[in-house]
Amino acid sequence: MTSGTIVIDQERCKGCGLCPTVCPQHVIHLLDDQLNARGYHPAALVDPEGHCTGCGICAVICPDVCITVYREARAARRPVMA
Amino acid sequence: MTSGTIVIDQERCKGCGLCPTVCPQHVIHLLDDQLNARGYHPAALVDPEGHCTGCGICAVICPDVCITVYREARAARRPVMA
Amino acid sequence: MVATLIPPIEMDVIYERPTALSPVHTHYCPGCTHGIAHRLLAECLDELGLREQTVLIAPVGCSVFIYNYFEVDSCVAPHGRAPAVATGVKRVLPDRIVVTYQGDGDLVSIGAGEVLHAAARGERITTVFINNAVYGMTGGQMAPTTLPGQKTTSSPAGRDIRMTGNPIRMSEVIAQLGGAVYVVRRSLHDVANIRKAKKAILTALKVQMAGLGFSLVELLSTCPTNWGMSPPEAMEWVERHMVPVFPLGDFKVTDAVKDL
Amino acid sequence: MVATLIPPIEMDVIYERPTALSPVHTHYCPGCTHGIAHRLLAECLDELGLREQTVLIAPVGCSVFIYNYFEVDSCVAPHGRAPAVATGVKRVLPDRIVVTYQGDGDLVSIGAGEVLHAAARGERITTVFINNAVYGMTGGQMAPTTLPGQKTTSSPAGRDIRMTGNPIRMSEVIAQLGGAVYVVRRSLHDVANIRKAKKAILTALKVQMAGLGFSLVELLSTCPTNWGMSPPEAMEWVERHMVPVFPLGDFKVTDAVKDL
Amino acid sequence: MQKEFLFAGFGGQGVMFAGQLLAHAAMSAGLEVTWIPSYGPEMRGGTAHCFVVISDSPIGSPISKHPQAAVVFNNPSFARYEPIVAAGGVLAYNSTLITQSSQRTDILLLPVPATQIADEVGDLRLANVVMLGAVLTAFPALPLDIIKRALEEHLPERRRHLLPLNLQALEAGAAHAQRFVQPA
Amino acid sequence: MQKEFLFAGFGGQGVMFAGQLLAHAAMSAGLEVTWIPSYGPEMRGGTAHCFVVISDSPIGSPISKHPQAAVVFNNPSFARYEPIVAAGGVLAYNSTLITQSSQRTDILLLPVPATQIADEVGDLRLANVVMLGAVLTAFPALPLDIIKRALEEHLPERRRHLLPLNLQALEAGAAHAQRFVQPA
Amino acid sequence: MARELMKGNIAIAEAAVRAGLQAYFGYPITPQTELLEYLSQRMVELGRIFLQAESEIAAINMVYGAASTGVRVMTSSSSPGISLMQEGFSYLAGAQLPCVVVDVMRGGPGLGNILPSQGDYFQVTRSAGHGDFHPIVLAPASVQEAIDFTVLAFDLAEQYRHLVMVVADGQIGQMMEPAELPSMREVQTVGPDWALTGARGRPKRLISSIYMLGEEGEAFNRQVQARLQLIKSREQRCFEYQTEDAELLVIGYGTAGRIAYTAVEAARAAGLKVGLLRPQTLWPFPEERISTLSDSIRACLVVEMNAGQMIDDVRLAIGGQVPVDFYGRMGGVVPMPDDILAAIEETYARMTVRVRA
Amino acid sequence: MARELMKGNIAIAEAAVRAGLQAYFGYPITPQTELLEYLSQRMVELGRIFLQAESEIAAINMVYGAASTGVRVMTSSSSPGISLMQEGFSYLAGAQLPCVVVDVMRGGPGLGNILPSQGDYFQVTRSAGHGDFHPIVLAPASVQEAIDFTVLAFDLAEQYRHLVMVVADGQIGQMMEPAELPSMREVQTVGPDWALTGARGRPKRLISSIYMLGEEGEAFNRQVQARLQLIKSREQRCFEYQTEDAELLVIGYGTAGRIAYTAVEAARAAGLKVGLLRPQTLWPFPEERISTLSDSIRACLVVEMNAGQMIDDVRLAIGGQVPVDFYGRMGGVVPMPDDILAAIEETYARMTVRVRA
Ligand SMILES: Cc1ncc(C[n+]2csc(CCOP(=O)(O)OP(=O)(O)O)c2C)c(N)n1
Ligand SMILES: Cc1ncc(C[n+]2csc(CCOP(=O)(O)OP(=O)(O)O)c2C)c(N)n1
Ligand code: SF4
Ligand code: SF4
Ligand code: SF4
Ligand code: SF4
Ligand code: SF4
Ligand code: SF4
Ligand SMILES: [Mg+2]
Ligand SMILES: [Mg+2]
Repeated sequence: MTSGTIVIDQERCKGCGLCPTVCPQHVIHLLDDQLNARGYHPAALVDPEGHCTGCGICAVICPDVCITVYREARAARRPVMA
Repeated sequence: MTSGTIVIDQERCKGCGLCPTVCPQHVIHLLDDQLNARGYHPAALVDPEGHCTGCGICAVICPDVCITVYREARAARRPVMA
Repeated sequence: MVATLIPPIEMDVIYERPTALSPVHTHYCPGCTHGIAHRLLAECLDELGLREQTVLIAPVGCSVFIYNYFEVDSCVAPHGRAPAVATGVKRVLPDRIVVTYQGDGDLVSIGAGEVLHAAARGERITTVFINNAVYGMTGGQMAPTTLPGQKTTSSPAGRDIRMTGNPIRMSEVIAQLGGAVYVVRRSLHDVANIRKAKKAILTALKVQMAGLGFSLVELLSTCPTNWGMSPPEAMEWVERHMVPVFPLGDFKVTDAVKDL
Repeated sequence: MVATLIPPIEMDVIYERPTALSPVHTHYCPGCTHGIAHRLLAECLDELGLREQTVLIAPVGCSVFIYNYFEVDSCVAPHGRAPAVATGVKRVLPDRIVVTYQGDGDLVSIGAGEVLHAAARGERITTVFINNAVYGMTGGQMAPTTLPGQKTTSSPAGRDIRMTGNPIRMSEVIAQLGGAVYVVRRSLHDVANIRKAKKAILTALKVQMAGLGFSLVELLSTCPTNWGMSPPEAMEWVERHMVPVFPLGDFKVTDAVKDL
Repeated sequence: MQKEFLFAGFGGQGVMFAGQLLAHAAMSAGLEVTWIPSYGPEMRGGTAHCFVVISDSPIGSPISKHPQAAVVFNNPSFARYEPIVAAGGVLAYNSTLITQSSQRTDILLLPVPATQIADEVGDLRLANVVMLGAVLTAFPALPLDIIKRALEEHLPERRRHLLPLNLQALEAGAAHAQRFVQPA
Repeated sequence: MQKEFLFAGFGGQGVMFAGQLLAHAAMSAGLEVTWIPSYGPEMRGGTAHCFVVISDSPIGSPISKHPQAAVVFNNPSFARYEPIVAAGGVLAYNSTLITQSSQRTDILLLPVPATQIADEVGDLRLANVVMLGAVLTAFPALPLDIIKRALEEHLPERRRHLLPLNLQALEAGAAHAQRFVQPA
Repeated sequence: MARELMKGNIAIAEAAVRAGLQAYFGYPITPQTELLEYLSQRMVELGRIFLQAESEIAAINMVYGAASTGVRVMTSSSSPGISLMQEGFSYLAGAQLPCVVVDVMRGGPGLGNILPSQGDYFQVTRSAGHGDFHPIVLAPASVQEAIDFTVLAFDLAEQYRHLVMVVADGQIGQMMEPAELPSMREVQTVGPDWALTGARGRPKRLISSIYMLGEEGEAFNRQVQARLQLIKSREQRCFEYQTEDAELLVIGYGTAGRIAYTAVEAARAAGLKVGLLRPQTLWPFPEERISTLSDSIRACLVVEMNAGQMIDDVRLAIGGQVPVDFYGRMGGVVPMPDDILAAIEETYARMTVRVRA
Repeated sequence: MARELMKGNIAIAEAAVRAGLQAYFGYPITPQTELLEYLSQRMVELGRIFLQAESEIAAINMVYGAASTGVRVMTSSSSPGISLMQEGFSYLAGAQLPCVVVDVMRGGPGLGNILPSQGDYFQVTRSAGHGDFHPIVLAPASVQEAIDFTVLAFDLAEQYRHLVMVVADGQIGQMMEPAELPSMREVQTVGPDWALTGARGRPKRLISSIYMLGEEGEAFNRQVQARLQLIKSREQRCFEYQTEDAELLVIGYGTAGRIAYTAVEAARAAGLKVGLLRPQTLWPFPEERISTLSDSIRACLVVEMNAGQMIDDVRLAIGGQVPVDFYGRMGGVVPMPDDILAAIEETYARMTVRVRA
């Protein structure tokens, strides 16, 4: 049911941990064992089974605008913040 | 019926004309033909028939605190501003 | 001309100069109600026996010389900063009575921030706020309290509210603040209102004596000189034009104040 | 670590960076909701097509570098004076969109007078007011919005309201002023509230476009660093502690605004 | 030669206008001139004054410690300025209102019942113009004709209809002063 | 002789504390000392650093363009400070976290797997003390004993129970550095 | 244009209008209020911007905002108000914004009084706010100069992207004198290339004074200092009277300088070889000319309406070559020509004795 | 008392407490905020008054109010905040109120940055507000001096009924150094005879700075000037190092002076006859000592963390007798000993050439 996905700009990510708390599908996690160039543990989509719905909730909360959200092409576009 | 009277400090008076407008007995007048040392036409009690009741209303409005109010000794004291 | 100051024989003095007022001439224009406000404050200090424990903070405005007129310790604050100066005094001397006396230019315009914060902190001071809808001392410019359409020397065509907004009702604003416990508006335009004004000042001082918080009494006042009116006309103008814009009333009276 | 920025094939972009935001890193701490507020404002500018006609007035506070983050003309105001600076810009350029972005120290403390008067005059500007109950940039001192009992670096024993008063609810104060036509409080602590916040910013900008008067959107915001909390904890703290003191809602929406 | 005038009285007595009229006249006569008022709160309820200095070379101070001509309209101004008139100068005063007198013998004392004269002319408010006419007769810094032209040009719109009365008042003041002036 | 240390890393890596410890130790050794942090908003989310200068005579600048010893805890700090270490000085770096390397031959490069050592000692947060032990071995400005006493006196109350681990970390850092130091 | 009898405050206001003033923000304070009052009518008539600010701080920040858009903008105040604008001045300097500020000085310190004074000399020339900068400071001594310098102020402000102050005192503000106004200039419609107008079809612009790194801060300050040097080398202005053969040079600006003129006239009439130099720019101070004159004079007398402030600049210009005396009045007192003449005679006598000895 | 490792900001705060500080009002600003933060705890513990004001303007006016009651009172800020206090300073001076103001200077102009600077020299020494006055200005160069001068500041303030400023820079504020604190002084309970306390059983008192008439204003200003002269004659202070036989005198205060010390040490080691004079009072400036030294030196080098401000005072003190060079860093940059040494060598070389020529 891969209806959506996200791309996280991990160099921009500050590992604040907000997106993992809001994702309804629990498919975002902080990479505790990795540091980006600025010293943060970035968030990553860990979604092997394609649970991400492209709902965009993670993007709504991300203070660093790291997340681009995609959804299956056929899905009717619904702007995230309308 | 001289139940009261007032004394106007005419050197302090600025001839603003407020007390004449409020006196219920109409016994205060500006002296249009006199000037005090500071160039004002002072107010004066013109009360030949003793209409002043000592009500103190003139003193309440006088911005320059020129007016001292007296009332017949026997009259029960009622502070003007109580 | 010699003023008759000899008291009539066999009569009681019903009203005389309060002792908190100094025996001097004031510089106010004829009929200016600053004088009435002074007298009321002085009477209240007398009645509450506060003269010797009061520190009065003078503003910059027509009442800047108020220190000449009161028999109390006083301090001239920079324009608009009286509430901050009062805060400094009161914090050091919490058992003294600290009163600021401020005009509308002083309190609403340049000093809006200071009074707002003193009120918010609940400084235990009392502010007598003289709203005459104009900058008196500097010659009658527009104030934030100038009425819509009112002509002043800096709004010669009348206050244009599209460019300068509507008058600020400062008492209503200050009533919003937590530390303000007694905020009322009264007027000095006639005898009945003057009597109510005095009661309000009395209450405000009692609020301070009880340490309840910030108290403010706004007084609608005249400026015959800059309004270009006779004093009686000015009184009428207050009633007819100012009172509708600045409604008289109590904007905040906390329960503790009611219990006083 | 290489960030994967390659878009998935055959999918539509549902959300991406607004073009009004510059493609740079911000200096904000992890999880600081200043970032969210920035994004919302940028999205609104994009949606209304205002980027090229906007002048942004930066405050002094953590958001002082906001000019680095927006693709708009901007100007850094002295601490607290953004509304006066905005007034200067807007009066000269009445057909541009002028937005101030200010923290609670900036807007409620040092700049209380300026925002009050801009609102009273009905300046046709929009203020985004970030209330994080603390002075973020200088390291977490007490603000006029700090909660009762809240520990800060200048109220180490917790804010003592007897000495410093209760927090100032600035939106409620500003709503009192004639020229303010749209004054609301929103919060950034969760997704639903963030969405509402965006709607409010959108409305505020439309108010300005229609020339109706002063608009202000207060946003309850976090300062994880100075609160000593993780970002998710900080979000929860806003909900549990700030919202009760700073109720969310519309404090002034004039009829003209409703008609928009 | 520099000629220094002081005008002083209560606010509302037309003191400032009398001074300005003189200044305008001096300017149209091609002379250097300065006019300066006392200003600010000390005016409030008190006296107002202004200085006019007329000269044929650049003027340094628009104020003078010892003006050659003082034109005073009320008692407080008389008291304040009588002592400072330059020796050999003129002190013109509105004797309708001023009850004081001077012991000075080194100046020309010019009592002018200006309010009374103005009343006779037909408007009490013209006392200032009467005084101007008088002082310029005793201290002829400028010919009266130039003052008349200045009146024509600078009388405020709403008092324009009073021009004839103004001219009359000026003349009346001059006529009155003539008596005190030594025949030329 | 003046000895200048720079400590640099991310906020939270204990950089400031390591420097202060050294400063306290120097003071109790009767030396002149200054400690100064970088401060203010540029710290936010970025790197923090502090300088410690120790001397037997009055210290002029608490900051040095070319410190003799730099102790760096992360990549950005390595990049920024590697070039400025004084010739003949020491660059100690946390090699667990730092992936960069230096081409300089005029300084002593002292890689310390400090996070790893600290982990072995039992607390990851002790990497800073490990580094301090290491740098003072390579650049012996003060005997380790004085640092130990400073630790005893200045460890914050809430970490007092970690004193033994701290001492261990210090020793471990010193032991590691011993390898890089020429036999005396 | 013909000469008109004009009050200094009004003359400055109308001159600003004719120089293309597009926006004025101010707060009433004696003795400059007529300037604001006049503009409240005039600017509105012309469809330009007049706004009475809620305070001097708001006024200077409105100026900062309006100046950011590249238009000609002005405020005016008097001493206490000028003190309140210090942070704003520093920001204007830090952001390199052109604007004109009029200071009609009054007696201080504190509330002081509303009489004429020159007590702000240090404040305006030395440190109109924190950090290293000097406004250009023009000091008119007559209503005509007040007009001319106001126009000049706008031109210099724009030319150098710099803060320019016109510094008068209550006497110049209140005095009426015949003077001639310039004709009305066209208001500029195209702004400079740094002005904020909305980033339509061009890269965004920024008005700010932040330089977080020391190197940035220093580089910016170097640029400012270079500009100040340029101004210093080009814009020193003064008025001279009988300086050619003067042995005693009297130096005074504004009202003090104007009154000194009369005193110098009188001294010359009495046969004393006295000259007057009246600085018209207080910053840059006309040090070159004074330095040159210091070779030919034997003494110098500085006259100010303060406790001695410009005297520092005179001493610095003269560099110890000749003695510098001082005559000053304070707290709102304006010296009379006689007073200055007496001071001249005293210095003159001392100078002569000195040579004899 | 034993030496402790202390941060400058904290040291000033604690020294003030021990000198009897009874009321503190302030507003946060980097790099002095720790001072306020420390007092927010310490003063409350001691039952004294601490209040975070809503702005610098409110803070200085609270200080004005508290000082009116005769207690020891202080505020602190950094450059932009100091600009905002100018009107307040002038009122304090006009009302002759004692108080202490700490300025931990940062890079300007404008918002600038938070790095160490000496850009406020003119502002604090010349014109801390409109009108004629100078605060007493103390400039510590170490944490120990910061402590000592804070205590001294309170004593001088009270002795002269005057505004005293302790002027440091971000480096001194932020630096830790070993230093010794004085012991705790008793807090005074009886106020001076001008203090406002309520007119119980005595004539009313007034704190004000109004002098409506010029004569009053002048009389008051004369009194102020006389006091300033007295201070000038008594309170000039400086630190000297190797000045006895110096041919080149380096002059710098605060951080710049302290760093110059190292450079002078190095220059001496290299055999150059260089000495250091470090002014500890910026106003009154130690002109007497410098003037005396100017007889024996051949050149002077002024070092500042600004574009050259104190250099005016040095030039005035030296009066043109020897050339005065300048080395300055701006915008938050702190010079290094090497930089100053290079400047010393340059001046030294020029000086030698000059003599040879
Ligand atoms: C900093 C400063 N700005 C401006 C002034 C000039 N000023 C003196 S009084 C005043 C306004 C007074 O108006 P208000 O407070 O309404 O008092 P009123 O005279 O009407 O009683 C102003 C603007 C000043 N003295 N100081
Ligand atoms: C005149 C002045 N005073 C003080 C400061 C120091 N200062 C910088 S930001 C700030 C407070 C910022 O708090 P806030 O406005 O709440 O913004 P935040 O950082 O919390 O977003 C202060 C006091 C300054 N830069 N200028
Ligand atoms: S788009 Fe929705 S489901 Fe996908 S990661 Fe984000 S929050 Fe989770
Ligand atoms: S919300 Fe943004 S910054 Fe925070 S962890 Fe997620 S992607 Fe990173
Ligand atoms: S006391 Fe009453 S009756 Fe008597 S004069 Fe006054 S107002 Fe009139
Ligand atoms: S109210 Fe007072 S001042 Fe006015 S006329 Fe009457 S007595 Fe005189
Ligand atoms: S100017 Fe107005 S407020 Fe001032 S004294 Fe006169 S009437 Fe009263
Ligand atoms: S200090 Fe607070 S407000 Fe500032 S960036 Fe960090 S979290 Fe945000
Ligand atoms: Mg008013
Ligand atoms: Mg905040």
